[in-house]
Amino acid sequence: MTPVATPFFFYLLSGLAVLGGVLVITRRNAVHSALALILTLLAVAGLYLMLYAPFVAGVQIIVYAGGIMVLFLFVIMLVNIERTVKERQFNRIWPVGLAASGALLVLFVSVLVKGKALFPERGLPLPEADNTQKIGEMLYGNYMFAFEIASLLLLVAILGAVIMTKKKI
Amino acid sequence: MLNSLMSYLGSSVTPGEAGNQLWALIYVLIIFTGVSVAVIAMNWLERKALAHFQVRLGPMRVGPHGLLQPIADAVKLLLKEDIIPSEADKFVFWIAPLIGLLASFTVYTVVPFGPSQAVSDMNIGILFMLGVSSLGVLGIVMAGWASNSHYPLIGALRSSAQMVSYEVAMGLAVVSAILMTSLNQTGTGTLSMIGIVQAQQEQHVWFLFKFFPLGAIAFVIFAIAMVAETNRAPFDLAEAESELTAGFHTEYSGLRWSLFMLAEYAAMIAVSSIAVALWLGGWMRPFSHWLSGGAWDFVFSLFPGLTFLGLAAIAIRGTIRMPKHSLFRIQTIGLGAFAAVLSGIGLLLLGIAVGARAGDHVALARSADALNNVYWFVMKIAVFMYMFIWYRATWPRYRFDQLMSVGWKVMLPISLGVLIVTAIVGVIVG
Amino acid sequence: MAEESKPPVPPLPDGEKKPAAEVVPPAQTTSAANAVEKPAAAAPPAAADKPVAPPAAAAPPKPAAPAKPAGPVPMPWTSPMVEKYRHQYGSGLEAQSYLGQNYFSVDRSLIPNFLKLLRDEEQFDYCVDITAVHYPKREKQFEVIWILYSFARNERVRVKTQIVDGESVASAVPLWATANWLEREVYDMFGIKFDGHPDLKRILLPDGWKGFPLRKDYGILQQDQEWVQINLGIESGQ
Amino acid sequence: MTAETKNATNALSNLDLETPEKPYLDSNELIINMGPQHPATHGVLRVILKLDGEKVLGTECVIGYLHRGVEKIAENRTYTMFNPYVDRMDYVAAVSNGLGYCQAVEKLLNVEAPPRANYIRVILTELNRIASHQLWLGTHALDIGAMTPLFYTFRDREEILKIFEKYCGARLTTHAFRIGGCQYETYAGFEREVKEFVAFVKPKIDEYEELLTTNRIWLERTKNVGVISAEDAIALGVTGPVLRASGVKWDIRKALPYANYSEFDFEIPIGENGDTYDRYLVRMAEMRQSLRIIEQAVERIPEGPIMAKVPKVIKPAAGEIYHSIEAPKGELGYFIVSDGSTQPYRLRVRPPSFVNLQALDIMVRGLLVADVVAVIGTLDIVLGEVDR
Amino acid sequence: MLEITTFHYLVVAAALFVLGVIGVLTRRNVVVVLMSIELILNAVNLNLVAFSRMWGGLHGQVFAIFVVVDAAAEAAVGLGILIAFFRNKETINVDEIDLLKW
Repeated sequence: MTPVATPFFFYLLSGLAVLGGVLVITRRNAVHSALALILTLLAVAGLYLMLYAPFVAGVQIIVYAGGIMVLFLFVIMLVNIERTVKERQFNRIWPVGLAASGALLVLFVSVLVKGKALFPERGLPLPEADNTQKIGEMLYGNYMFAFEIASLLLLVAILGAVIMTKKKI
Repeated sequence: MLNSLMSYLGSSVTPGEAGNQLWALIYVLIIFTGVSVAVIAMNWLERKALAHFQVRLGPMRVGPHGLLQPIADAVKLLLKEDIIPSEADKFVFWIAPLIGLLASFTVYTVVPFGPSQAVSDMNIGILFMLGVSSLGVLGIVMAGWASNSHYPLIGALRSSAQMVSYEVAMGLAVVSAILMTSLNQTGTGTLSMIGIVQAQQEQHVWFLFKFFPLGAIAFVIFAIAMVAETNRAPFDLAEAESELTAGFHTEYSGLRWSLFMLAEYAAMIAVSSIAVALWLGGWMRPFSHWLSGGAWDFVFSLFPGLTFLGLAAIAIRGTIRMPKHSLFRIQTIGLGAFAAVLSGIGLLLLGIAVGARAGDHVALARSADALNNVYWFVMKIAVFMYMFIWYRATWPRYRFDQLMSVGWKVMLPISLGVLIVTAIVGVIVG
Repeated sequence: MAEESKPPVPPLPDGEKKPAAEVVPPAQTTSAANAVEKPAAAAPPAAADKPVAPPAAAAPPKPAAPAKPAGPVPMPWTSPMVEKYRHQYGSGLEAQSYLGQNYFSVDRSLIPNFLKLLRDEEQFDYCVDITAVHYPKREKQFEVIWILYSFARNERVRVKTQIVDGESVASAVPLWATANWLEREVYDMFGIKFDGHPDLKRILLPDGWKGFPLRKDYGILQQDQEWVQINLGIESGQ
Repeated sequence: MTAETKNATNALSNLDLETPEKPYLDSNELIINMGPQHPATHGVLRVILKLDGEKVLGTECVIGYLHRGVEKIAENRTYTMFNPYVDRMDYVAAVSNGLGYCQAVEKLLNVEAPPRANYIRVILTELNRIASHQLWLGTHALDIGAMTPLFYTFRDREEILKIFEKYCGARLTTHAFRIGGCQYETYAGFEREVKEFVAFVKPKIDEYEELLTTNRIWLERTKNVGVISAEDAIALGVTGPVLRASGVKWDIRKALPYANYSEFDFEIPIGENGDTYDRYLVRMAEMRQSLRIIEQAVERIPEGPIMAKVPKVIKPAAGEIYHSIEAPKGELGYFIVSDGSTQPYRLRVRPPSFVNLQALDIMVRGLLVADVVAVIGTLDIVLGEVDR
Repeated sequence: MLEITTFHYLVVAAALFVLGVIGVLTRRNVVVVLMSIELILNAVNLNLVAFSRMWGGLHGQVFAIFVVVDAAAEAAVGLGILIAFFRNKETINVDEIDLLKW
């Protein structure tokens, strides 16, 4: 499918993503933060679609928005203590953190400005139609080992989460 | 504008692929209206069917046989006071039903009502459908949390756990169907909804019957998981009225509540359409391979018109049997008019079918084709809708831990096994 | 009815008690012990000749002479069980039978022990009901009544004791779990306190209610005006 | 936390909850008010649930919302005037209540209802037992999520209510019996209609069973749920089908026969495990046994008077009596103290629902919220009788 | 309007990354910190996919999928720790997590 009105959608989606990001770190209520994060995730999924990466976009929606965020909301509800909303939201070293982030931002900006010329105007054509198939071939071909390790990582993560949350095994 | 409108007509791909925004918009509008009407009809049908299961009549007062009851309900719900609990999180409370609604309606962009009768055909269609329909849980979770009340919270917790667990089995069942799409000449599978149906067309078999009973098992798992996914009986724990009063929408009323209902029914139709596309051959008519040939095509193309004529016949029978009292005059006239409309539509459809057969008018033939495709797709969905009602009338409700253990200990292993066996059989056979 | 109160006689120490094995019910009771299993066969057709329906009594009660125009009167009740306890408790215990229904009138101080004995030795394992009656004219205003039933003996018996207003009775909750709510209801309605009850509070009436409605001095239209006004926001609940 | 839940916390503080270890997420223990307005509490019962997630740590029943002071009213009415009041206690088994009351007063008066009256009483009471069980089945199934049996049982219960209506003019609070017998002679065709009903309802009971007895979900929802052992049941004074489902073969109709139950041939169905499923089976079997009794009674119903010789003004001699019957829900007892006047000096009702409800707490501990609903349903309580 | 190039995506990704870092460094609520980490991971993913598009290969996308897997594992473990922690200390503030063992 040929993208239409690319700049418009790009600015819309990236605007939404950044707005969501800002909301995530500023909202008092964790549920609102989670909502904002969902907004960001969906916007980023849209950006993936614009980058001809439909499979990654689909994974983003299913795994992130449908899975991880539900987990987040679930936990927020479980540990929902109202006093956290009324408490101080930022830790005491927030100026330091902000300064460090600012420095990071400056670094990014300088790198991007300096290296702008490196980026070609137009990406190489990516075959979209068999995107998923190609990714599958790579996952089970080139990256098979990494794939297995990732599955092992997930298994370990599941076990760890279960052990930590269970009071008694 | 006219050009861009006309330019699509000859094409045999979806407007999304053709890059025709105008037609895509028209399709979106048609689908939105169609689904809304279907939800309303489903509302009436559910009340009526459930009533007849339960030896009672159901709505009888508003309109002949309660036909206008959904409209009366809608008006009532719209006019009803819209209460937001004072301790609720107003914003989340407000946005939750919209998220649910949005999620269940967005799915329809890739539902393949026909080879070109869809808004768009994404190459990740099924992934998109599963992903977006899984967003519906967010609406429920947020509704439950925002109400700031215990029953909705428990409902939301139940619902989130339930939907996440059943998504796994559902996904695996879907994967085994997708695996089957690759068993064709070219050896490449597809995630596109239209592609999946076309794969069934190519292989001359509904995936329900492919590698019998593997396809059937996967289908049954999906059919169970989709009931859980849409929070319907016997998995309606999130809104179990005898335990949690109404679960996550306990605090909702009026319009917002009706949005939840709309979202629920739309989601039911959406997941049913996934099942239809994946296992029941999508828009393919029954026996398209055994009973092939122009004559059989013609016979089956008469079905849409005949269905409407059948409905009209039922309505006419109802009109005739209406009490001959002056109080019933308006009702009789109304039902008669309804019957007339139905038979008009039926005759029109028959006319199109016959016309497409007789002449060689391209537009007529194409629209007859489109009608057939949409008709069979909708009919298959209707079967699922009826099953939903049937489940509700028949079964008690599962308990939460049982639901979970069924999901994780029964359905997940079976679907994994089916997936593996399908892959093995696929390798051996294909 | 046995109205006069008796001086409390402490029960004999445990050592002097007869061993339980000797407490054998009479023959027909042992056969009735099987009544739980096949009651229809064991139960005689009660309807025709005897006006008193239940074949409940272990010892056949004296026919409560219906011909007497003045009505039936309480009869002394004799049975091995009664003899045994009369021997043990002396004048603190009185066993009577009225219309074929047997009851013990027991002094208040004997109640905990006596109920325990009934449960443990006489197999009265089912506490049917606990209730009270208010006699404002008597010196001992309240009569607390335990209705007990034994599955093994297929026999029902009542235990009564009399207490003055303000006195408490030992709770039967340790003996029969069912006594919990029943005692709470007695407390709720009569204001009789039960010692050792785990959670003695009102059950049917709201917690802050004043007054005990089933006492005779509590009028039928009477209510806790204050409570009604505060909690219901109306002048009167009538 | 609202004030309401705080109160609930206080109310629960005295429950000795055995929590050997720190409960999961202890700061998030939920206190939930189930009721007084709740779809599954069968009236105005308020159950305060203390939950850990969905697991029930403890319950406390708050009752009395329907308290009408029946016992106080009794002290201010004559024996005859009080008769209709008992119908309002267990309003789904009004006939049973009336039977118990009338028999208790008859016992106090030392009179015996004539045989024909007894037969009529037995027929109506057993019909009432079926009606009560049908209502129980419908609502219980609805609690567990099966909607349809409710409508089936109500459809069939209607036939019983029609018989009641034809016999005494009332459907629910029937006031069918009088002290000393029955007021009304049976209407023409009574026997025929009762026989027709028996023939009608037998396949219907099969129909209910077909929907539920072997239904997988029903089995999972009811087996091993709300188990109460025979010892616990006896200690808690639980009676009726709940006791019998725990394996205690005890039915007052057999153990201490009243009316003329000793003349009929029927069985006492018992269960084995004392779980919700057994209680279900026991009640289903009881319906069939009731039909058996009705069949025999209709066949053998004698001619004769229907009222014993009872004085116009009922003035029992001073004394006290306890009489209990096997109501559909358990042992329904009347303890009447007479002081020789026309009014009961004290009338105590021993309500089966009240005592059975007490077992709720130990039956649901450790189960889930959904089971609380199932157990409340299986106890078959009627709040009119719990609160009186 | 300008043609959208990889550069644009990198700017968005950088912005998201910095936002995430700010969140991690300044917020007290552990849940929000975890969410900020998700933001960072998303920024990285966006870069990966953008470069994948730029070079016409799929390696970036495959890597992005691995990152998503990692994010899922991280969320599960992080939230597990959080629940275990909350159960013991009844707080979810990151600056009160100051003991290695309790």
